[in-house]
Amino acid sequence: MIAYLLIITLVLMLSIVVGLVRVAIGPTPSDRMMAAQLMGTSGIGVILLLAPVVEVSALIDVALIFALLAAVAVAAFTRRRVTESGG
Amino acid sequence: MIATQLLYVGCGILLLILGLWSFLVHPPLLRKLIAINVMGAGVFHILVAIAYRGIDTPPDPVPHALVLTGIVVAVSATALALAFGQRLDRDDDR
Amino acid sequence: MTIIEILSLVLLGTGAFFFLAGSIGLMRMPDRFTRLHALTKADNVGLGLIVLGLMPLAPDVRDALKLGLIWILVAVAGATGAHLIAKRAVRDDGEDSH
Amino acid sequence: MTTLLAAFDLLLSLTLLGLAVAALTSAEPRRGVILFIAFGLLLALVWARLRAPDLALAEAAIGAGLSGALMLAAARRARRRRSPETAPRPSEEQP
Repeated sequence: MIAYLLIITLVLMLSIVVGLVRVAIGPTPSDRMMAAQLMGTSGIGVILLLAPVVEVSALIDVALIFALLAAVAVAAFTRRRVTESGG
Repeated sequence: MIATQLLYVGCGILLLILGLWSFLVHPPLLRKLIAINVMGAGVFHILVAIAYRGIDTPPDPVPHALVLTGIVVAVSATALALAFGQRLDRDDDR
Repeated sequence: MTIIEILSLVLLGTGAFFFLAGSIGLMRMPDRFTRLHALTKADNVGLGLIVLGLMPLAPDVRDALKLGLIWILVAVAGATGAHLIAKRAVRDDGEDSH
Repeated sequence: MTTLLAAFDLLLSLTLLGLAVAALTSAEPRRGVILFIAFGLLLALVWARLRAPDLALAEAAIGAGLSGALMLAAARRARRRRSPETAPRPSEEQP
């Protein structure tokens, strides 16, 4: 069971690496934001899957903070751009 | 367990060296701040790796307390440095 | 291995497949909108299936409810973010214009 | 299982180091800050794996979130100051 969870975790880490490559090569800021969103979601998944592996159930709270932070981050990036393009 | 500790301590040392190099080489204030933060992350990384005691035993709490204090101090120092930088820019413009 | 565990294994595997498909799409799709399409599948369906698969393994009911809350938060944030990104890309304003 | 855990550790460390190099070598300020925020999130992941959920929480909330927001504001200010009378949207985003 634990080994299976670790395999799933490895797949999600692969998805984080893909997001990192997208953030690095761009080409547009939209792509960077999308890749950041994918990295955040995969990070939440990895933390949730690690909770039974290392037997720390408090990790679910950490994932909750990650989810809140992702929402705030996307809103902050987009708001900044709208005000900037307005003037 | 020893192998895991070695891996993460080595990673922390590499982060420390990378941050130091970037701090010495790149002149802009923001890049120096990012470099200092990466250096601090390397130190925290080493401390947390030392506190690790295997996947089924609770870790050592003392380094964790040190790192928790360190994170807060690092954020405060970053904010102070950014405020100083803003003040310097404004005085340059005048 | 009980029937619940097998069910959760299948759900976790399907979720990982959606993440894999989403990241391949993000890498290989030709333009922004198709990439956004691939990303939202990984975000909503992938994490939803993984949360569903982890729920039976949670130690008590409170943790299972927290897992559900996380998924709702991520779904709302993902939908809002995808909408904002797509709106910016449609208007083609700012630095997106190339 | 030990092998899988070791593979996970290795992948996590390599990604963290790659992200650090990318953040430290990017010349454009805002991209560097975004990469630094991602670096903080991955650092929180490492600490979650090393059984330190309190540190992961603090790092994600204030290490990546708060100082990232402060640095983003500073990067925006620096950009506006560098080109005040040219185009209102300087396109320096060429990779």
